[in-house]
Amino acid sequence: MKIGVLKETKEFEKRVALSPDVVKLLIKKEFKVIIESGAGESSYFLDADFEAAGAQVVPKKEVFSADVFLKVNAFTLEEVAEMRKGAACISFLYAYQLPDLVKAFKEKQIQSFSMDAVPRISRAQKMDALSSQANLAGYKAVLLGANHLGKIFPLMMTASGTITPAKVLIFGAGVAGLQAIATAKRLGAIVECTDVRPETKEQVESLGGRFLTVEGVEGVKVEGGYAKEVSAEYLEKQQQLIREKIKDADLVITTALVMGKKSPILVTEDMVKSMKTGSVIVDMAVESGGNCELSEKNQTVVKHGVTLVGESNLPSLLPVNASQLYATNISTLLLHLANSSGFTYDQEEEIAKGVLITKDGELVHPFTKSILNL
Amino acid sequence: MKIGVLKETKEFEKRVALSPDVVKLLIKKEFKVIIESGAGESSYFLDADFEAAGAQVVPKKEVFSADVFLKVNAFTLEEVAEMRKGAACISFLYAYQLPDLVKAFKEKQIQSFSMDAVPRISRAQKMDALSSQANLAGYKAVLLGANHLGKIFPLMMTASGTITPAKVLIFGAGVAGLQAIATAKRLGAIVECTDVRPETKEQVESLGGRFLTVEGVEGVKVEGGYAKEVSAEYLEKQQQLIREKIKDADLVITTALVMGKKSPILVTEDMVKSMKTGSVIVDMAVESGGNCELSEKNQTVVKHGVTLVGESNLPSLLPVNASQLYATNISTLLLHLANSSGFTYDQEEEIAKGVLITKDGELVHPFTKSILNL
Amino acid sequence: MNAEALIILIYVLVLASFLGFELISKVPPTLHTPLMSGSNAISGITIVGALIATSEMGFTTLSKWLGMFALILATINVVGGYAVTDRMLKMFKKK
Amino acid sequence: MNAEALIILIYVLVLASFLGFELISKVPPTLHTPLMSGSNAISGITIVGALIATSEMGFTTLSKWLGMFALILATINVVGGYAVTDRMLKMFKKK
Amino acid sequence: MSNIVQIAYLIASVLFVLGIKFLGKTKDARRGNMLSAVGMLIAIVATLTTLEIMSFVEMFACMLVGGAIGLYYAKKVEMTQIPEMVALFNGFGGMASLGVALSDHFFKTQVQGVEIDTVNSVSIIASVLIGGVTFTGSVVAWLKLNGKVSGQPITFSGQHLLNLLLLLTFLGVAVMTYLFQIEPIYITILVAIALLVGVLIVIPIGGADMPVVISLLNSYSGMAACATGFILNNNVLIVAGSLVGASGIILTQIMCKAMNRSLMNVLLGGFGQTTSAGAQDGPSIVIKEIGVEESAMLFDSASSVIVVPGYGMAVAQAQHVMRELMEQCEKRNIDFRFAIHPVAGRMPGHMNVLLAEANISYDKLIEMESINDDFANTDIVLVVGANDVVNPAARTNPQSPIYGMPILNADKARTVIVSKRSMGKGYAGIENELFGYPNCLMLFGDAKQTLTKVVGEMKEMS
Amino acid sequence: MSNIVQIAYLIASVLFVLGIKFLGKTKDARRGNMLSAVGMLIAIVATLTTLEIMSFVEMFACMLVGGAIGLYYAKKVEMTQIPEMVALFNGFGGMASLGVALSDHFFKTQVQGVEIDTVNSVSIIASVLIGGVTFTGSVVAWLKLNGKVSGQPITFSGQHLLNLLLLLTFLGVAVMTYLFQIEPIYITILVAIALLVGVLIVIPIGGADMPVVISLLNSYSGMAACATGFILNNNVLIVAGSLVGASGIILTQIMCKAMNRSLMNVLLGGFGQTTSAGAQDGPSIVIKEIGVEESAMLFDSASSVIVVPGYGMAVAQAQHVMRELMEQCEKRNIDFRFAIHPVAGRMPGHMNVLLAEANISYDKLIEMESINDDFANTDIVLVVGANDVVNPAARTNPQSPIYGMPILNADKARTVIVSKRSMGKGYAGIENELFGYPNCLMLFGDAKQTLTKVVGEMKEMS
Ligand SMILES: NC(=O)c1ccc[n+]([C@@H]2O[C@H](COP(=O)([O-])OP(=O)(O)OC[C@H]3O[C@@H](n4cnc5c(N)ncnc54)[C@H](OP(=O)(O)O)[C@@H]3O)[C@@H](O)[C@H]2O)c1
Ligand SMILES: NC(=O)c1ccc[n+]([C@@H]2O[C@H](COP(=O)([O-])OP(=O)(O)OC[C@H]3O[C@@H](n4cnc5c(N)ncnc54)[C@H](OP(=O)(O)O)[C@@H]3O)[C@@H](O)[C@H]2O)c1
Ligand SMILES: NC(=O)c1ccc[n+]([C@@H]2O[C@H](COP(=O)([O-])OP(=O)(O)OC[C@H]3O[C@@H](n4cnc5c(N)ncnc54)[C@H](O)[C@@H]3O)[C@@H](O)[C@H]2O)c1
Ligand SMILES: NC(=O)c1ccc[n+]([C@@H]2O[C@H](COP(=O)([O-])OP(=O)(O)OC[C@H]3O[C@@H](n4cnc5c(N)ncnc54)[C@H](O)[C@@H]3O)[C@@H](O)[C@H]2O)c1
Repeated sequence: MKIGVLKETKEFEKRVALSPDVVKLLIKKEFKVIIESGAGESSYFLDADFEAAGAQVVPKKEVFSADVFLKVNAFTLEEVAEMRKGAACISFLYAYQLPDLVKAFKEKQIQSFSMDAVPRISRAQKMDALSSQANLAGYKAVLLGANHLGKIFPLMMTASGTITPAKVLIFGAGVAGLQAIATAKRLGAIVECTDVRPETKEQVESLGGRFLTVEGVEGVKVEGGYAKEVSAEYLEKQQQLIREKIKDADLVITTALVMGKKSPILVTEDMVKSMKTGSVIVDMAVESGGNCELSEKNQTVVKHGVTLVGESNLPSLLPVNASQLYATNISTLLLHLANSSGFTYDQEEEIAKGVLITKDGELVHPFTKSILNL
Repeated sequence: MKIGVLKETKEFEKRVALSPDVVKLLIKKEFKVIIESGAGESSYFLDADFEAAGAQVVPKKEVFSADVFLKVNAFTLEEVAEMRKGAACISFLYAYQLPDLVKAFKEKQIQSFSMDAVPRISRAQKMDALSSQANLAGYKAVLLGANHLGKIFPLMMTASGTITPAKVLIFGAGVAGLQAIATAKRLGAIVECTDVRPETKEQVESLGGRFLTVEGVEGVKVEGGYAKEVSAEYLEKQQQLIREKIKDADLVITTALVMGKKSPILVTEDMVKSMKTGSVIVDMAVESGGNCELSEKNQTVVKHGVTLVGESNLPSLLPVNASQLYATNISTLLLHLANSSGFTYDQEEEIAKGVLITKDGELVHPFTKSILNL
Repeated sequence: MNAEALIILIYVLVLASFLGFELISKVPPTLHTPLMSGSNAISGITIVGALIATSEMGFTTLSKWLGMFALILATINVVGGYAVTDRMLKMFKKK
Repeated sequence: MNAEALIILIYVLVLASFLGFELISKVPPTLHTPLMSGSNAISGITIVGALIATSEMGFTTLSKWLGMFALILATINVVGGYAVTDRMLKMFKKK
Repeated sequence: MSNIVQIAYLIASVLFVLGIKFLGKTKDARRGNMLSAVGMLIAIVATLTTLEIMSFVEMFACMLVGGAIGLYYAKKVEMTQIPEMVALFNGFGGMASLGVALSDHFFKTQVQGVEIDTVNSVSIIASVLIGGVTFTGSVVAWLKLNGKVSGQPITFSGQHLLNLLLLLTFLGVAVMTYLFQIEPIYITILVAIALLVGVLIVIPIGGADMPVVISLLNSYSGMAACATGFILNNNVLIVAGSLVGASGIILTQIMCKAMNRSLMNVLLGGFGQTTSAGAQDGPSIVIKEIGVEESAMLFDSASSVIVVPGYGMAVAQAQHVMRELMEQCEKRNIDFRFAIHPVAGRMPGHMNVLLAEANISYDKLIEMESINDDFANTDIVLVVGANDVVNPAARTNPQSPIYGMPILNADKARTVIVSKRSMGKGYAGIENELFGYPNCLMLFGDAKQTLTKVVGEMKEMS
Repeated sequence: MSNIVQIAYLIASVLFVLGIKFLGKTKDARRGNMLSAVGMLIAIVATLTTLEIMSFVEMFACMLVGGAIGLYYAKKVEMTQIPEMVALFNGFGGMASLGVALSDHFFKTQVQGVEIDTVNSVSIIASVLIGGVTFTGSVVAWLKLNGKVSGQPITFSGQHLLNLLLLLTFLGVAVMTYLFQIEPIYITILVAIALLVGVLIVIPIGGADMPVVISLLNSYSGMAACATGFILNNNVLIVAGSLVGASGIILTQIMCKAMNRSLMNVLLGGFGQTTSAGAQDGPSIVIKEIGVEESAMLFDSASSVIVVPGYGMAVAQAQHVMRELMEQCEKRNIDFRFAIHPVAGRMPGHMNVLLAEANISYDKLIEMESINDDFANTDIVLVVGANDVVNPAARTNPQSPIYGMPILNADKARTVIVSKRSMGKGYAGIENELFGYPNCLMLFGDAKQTLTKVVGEMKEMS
């Protein structure tokens, strides 16, 4: 089986789907790997490194001879056009947002698998790129925020006076939120966090953060570890809590996502206005609409004296680690689905079933189907 | 006594000489304070804040009616031109580098005091702006470096693989260096540090850093806590050590200064070449020539695959804290030298003697004199 | 036994008991068994009583046999007790 | 005094001394003075001796006077000792 | 008795005092045992000189026989059987006291025909009671420990009532014994009751509690010796006996505390020594609990330790205690490492963050793949608030939601100590059969609190 | 003597034992004193019942006078003068023993005209010697302490020789006393020598060592009481006397250790009373040491603690231990805070970084300005590797390089415990006179190691 790795084409994307280490591993398993020249450059993986690992580094055109294509971001229509019929594709697809791509896959009878659809079960953890990337994003969000802040994080009692610790307010204690708590805490900030899922309280506290509980309401439906629906009453009480806390915050990091939906607005313009001048909001949900009304995707803007960081691709700012981890995730999935002589998966097996989007010209993924109506 | 605070004019400078808190304190001591409108803006101190504290906020022109002028950076010739004869000036002057300014002071018979000349004795610690700013700079250098690095600092063992901790190499364990060690360590990096002063070993270790000792040589003259002269043999051995260590470093922070001299070159072009692609050097000595041959003042450049951060004014990137601390420093010095009815200092007293640069048309500061030959 | 002699014996008893309490205040768990065994050997001091019994009362059959029986048991207790304690403690040394 | 009585008194002495050693093992410095003072009061137990002396020997002038002298001193020691110790210890409590 | 003998007794008493004192100190324990043995020798020799040796031959024969038996068993017994050996020896000591008391009684009543005074009489009766109870109690303890009798508590209804009745009867008969000294029947009944009581009070106690019982019986045998001292008006018996009696009680209490039980609780017995897992579904697992002290002793004697931290460590914020444990172990040259499971905790790198905070150097943290083969050669694995990541179901049970997840082979270690609060489940919400493995010991309680205690114990030991 | 009296004596003895035991524990000390006072009362009342009260009036008069004097001075004395008061009382105790011994001697030899046996004779002579030495020794100590005699050691050449000669003479005359009991001159000489020796052995000892001397003399007065017990064949005197004698010796040793002196060193005297701080320049400082256990006990009984961390804490990496100490203190409801000096350590915020690493919450860290007034109401200040930041020279000595630097008012606290390795200087390179303050105790050793031990002790206590 010949694996083809394409260079990412998305703006600002610095990651690459495989790392030299992982290439070595795949070669050992008797796969062939061809990589577009310069694909790893912005992750500081040189072509030479890949070659040393056993891959062939080739111009873009030649990559299309592969049987299975690996990428970080979704494939472009142009790329699909170059592939041979019946090839396979693996990457983050978020297929439910890309009807054209799905159509192209169907037409070309391409078997496509989506990294964002890996089920979050124990044995799939090694393939869970959402987690691995969110984790890095959580770290990076804090660093970005800290860098935009006119103050330092830790308490410092010095001869020239005492610097009070920065207050960091985090929304959402998922993978990214927890890592953000840990990182902000390490740097010495006072960290508070709120989440709709009540079990996150213990998790937040286990990292030294303070959990803000929305008092006196239940009304959150949690399904498979994801927040699915939140009652209106809850949202109102939550708003109240945020309104109160956000006034003192120096750095706000929002990570609240609801799978497959626009992310909830947690920070309104009013709230931004109430914040201290010079404070910073990092909106990690900006890709899916943002948790803050004012944040702008891929831009850092100052509004009402507050710096709003709308970086939509945080993991890409840590390309070395992000690519390393992603490579492990995607290769583990590939090895789960195939061996060197071809795909071997059982379509009813949970993981395969979860990730398979199109096959033999059909859209087979139920969730994607339900949204795209294709 | 009327205190005038001018808005900083230097490029990228975000600090201001007084903070509202300190203004309040001075007002209580019966000083008058007039502040140039917008002076605190980039430190997020609003004119309204200053007014609330009791200062008069006025256009630049009117500030010149003051008796004593406070600034962060050295006064410009234009500013001096506007002052009345016999006025007083306090700021970082580095007077030995500014013969023209000194001349202007002499002509206008201005009493000038330099913050960088505060003697480093115990009771002057509250006036020690070098320390307070270096401290912030040390923190910021790490954050900047971490932000430019394509990896995260801490060790992380995850389902998608283990991320090895970043290696941070720090040159010089002065105030800035130590804070850099502390910050990098907090974030989870492995930190190594080297300094010419042997007593810093214990200090580095007290912060969890590893000290790199240049073996088998003595040859460092330390005077009053400052490294004064380093023997050639020492430098050579040190170079050898650095050459060996720098290959593995992800982030290098250089802080080595020698008072009144160009800072020593510790990282040569060769060494930069030997570093890993994607690694970062933050040269904190760039203002006084740089510790790295390739770093460029006020610029971030990539050379030989290494990102070189040449930010010359790191404290200014933390304007809130930097201004707060500086305001404490400068006001403490002012209160040491004067009360609300005028200057009262004894010219032979150690601190006064240390900071006084010009008085009654004379350059009285011995060190400055020795360099400028005026 | 006259009362005065008794009282002074009680003094001895009381003081020795206090001493027993004070001597053992903190014992690391590893020493619990050896201490138990060692003090068990000491309680074999009954051997002195047994000796006296076999000797002084050595005339009647029953008393004598009882005394001898007691003497054998007490000797086992004493000799075995000290020996086994020593064995245990020797082991600790090794580590 | 016959030897047997002496020996049993020595038992008492030895056991009490051991006990004295064991009782005081670790004392915080703040308690050094109170402890000294308190045990000093206890050593005023000579008062019992003095009582016996004044009473039993109360016939000769010299013995009697000596006894009375001893009694006064011993009483000072006892009463003063306990009172001052208590005063000291009360101070500690206040905190 | 001659003065020299008395002085010898005094010296012996002092040696016993020193002996017990030193026995409580790790460094001096052996010397302490020697000292007290020397004391014993002095006491014996001194006694021999006083005797009008009528029955020299019998006496030496008895001592030879007794000494040989004692020495033989002391040398032969296996280390693991020492507690039962001690129990047996102790029983003999009690029986000897009983024998001496009886002998004295018969001698005075039957041979000399003298009236036994109250003190003597009380002493004899006390010696019979305590000696008798010590003997049969010790024998039962011995039988339970070496498995000749089931280690299970043997209980029946009315047990405590029966004991009470027996004691009352004893008191009644005791009075009779005093009043009708010449009648041997009464004292014989006393002996019988004492022996019976000894059996009855030990059978309801479970095998795991036996050490405490033996310690208590040891204290009793001291008291019996003391009573014998009163019979014979012998100081050394009184001193040695009361020393052992008092120190034995204290030791018993220390041991009870170490087992986290009250003495009452042990004596009333019948509570069983196994706690069954509070599992509502699935087959319930039989687990073994371990206490703080025993854990400390296990660590103390280990040569390699691996810690498996999990989410519970984070919840308990026990990371700092782990560093202390590490320091204690490293002081003992114990190889000490952390095995970090990639998904331990609730976020990637959760354990790393916490252990870094506790200043545990990175090279102590070993990845799963690198350490998984080392478990088999490890003395102790301490699982701190981890559950799913050491659940063998992931290897063996295809039905399990975690099947296929790689896990840490903690179960392969010689001993596994699991610190968690209860039998509560982990993230995956499933039972963990590891907890029921024969090499697994549960250390229940909040991880921070219990492990702080373990570390405290270890500090004391050194 | 009636049995009831004997039993009363036994009870009194037990109460003395308990009294001394409790006096050594911070919490129970007062109760201990009460217990022993009750014991004393019982002993006195019991004694009174046995007496054929011929001289009822005199006896009560004496007790009234003595009691009144004792009570008066005990109430009146200022707290600072208590040690000298104790010395005086102690001397009286010794004199009383001497008086009883003399009285007995005269009674037997002059009135009854009986032969005094060896034991009695030895007892009387011992009582005279020890009682006499105690008396004059205590009086000299008292004079030295209240300044009536110079606190300086008074030495002359041949001092030790003279003492030796006197003791030999004493022995000689003692033999004469025994042989020629009827001659009062010998015993009178003995008294004179004993009194003289008491003076001679105390004058060469400096004022600062007086507490140790008093403690030793206290032990002596116990022994004198014990000797008196042998004279009168009285158990309670023997028990109480030997308890005080033995515990006094131990206490003396503890005090010597706390002063870092050997007892010999103190007794041979003439070395000057100051341990000189290893200072080459400047006046040397007299310091008091404290051990790990005593520190733990101090913490245990405190109600407020402030920790002043300094560079030494960083060097020792003792921050984690500080958290443990905090936990231990907070468990005891002790108010526990850290006072952070702005320039503690070697970089701004040095302490903050470390304490944050140890997970000590920010609200426990108090700035200098906010906490400086609280020191005066604080039981214990623990200075951990700080030096310059608590050096009072900054307030008082304009010549000092740190003059004018604001410092933490650690010296104002009731007790200051300083944890550092030695008398080493800090950054500024100057002596710290705080270490010599009367409320300051030095806990020498690496901060992490010693404080770990302190915390260990505290854990055991709870
Ligand atoms: N790392 C990640 O990124 C991530 C993310 C999401 C989910 N997960 C999942 O989380 C699980 C992690 O496994 P794990 O072994 O670390 O944890 P776990 O299986 O969740 O078990 C944690 C155990 O800690 C015990 N515990 C809780 N509080 C405690 C306390 N104060 N003291 C002592 N014990 C305490 C609990 O038992 P008691 O209640 O009896 O005390 C519980 O059984 C895996 O199933 C993994 O898939 C991981
Ligand atoms: N904070 C800043 O920014 C800064 C910067 C430069 C200078 N300074 C100066 O540094 C000083 C700071 O005062 P400080 O009180 O924190 O420290 P310090 O005065 O330097 O005293 C530190 C003390 O710690 C003890 N020590 C060292 N290692 C130890 C160990 N392992 N265990 C226990 N004790 C240990 C040393 O005594 P032993 O040797 O006897 O153990 C020493 O006396 C001030 O003079 C300040 O002006 C501060
Ligand atoms: N077992 C596994 O293999 C595994 C692996 C990784 C993650 N997970 C679990 O998956 C779940 C989701 O993790 P994720 O990081 O992908 O989550 P996510 O990115 O989907 O959401 C981030 C967080 O935002 C929260 N959120 C949603 N709406 C909110 C609102 N209105 N206000 C406040 N907070 C809101 C969510 O509860 C979630 O915690 C977690 O439970 C995590 O533990 C499981
Ligand atoms: N007592 C006080 O009040 C006080 C206050 C602040 C600082 N200080 C002391 O002042 C001193 C200087 O501090 P600073 O931060 O201003 O120093 P700095 O900025 O002048 O120099 C930074 C560091 O670089 C080191 N260095 C110089 N040449 C080097 C070379 N060739 N290689 C490696 N390292 C080299 C120096 O030794 C110094 O540690 C320190 O000793 C500090 O503790 C004292």
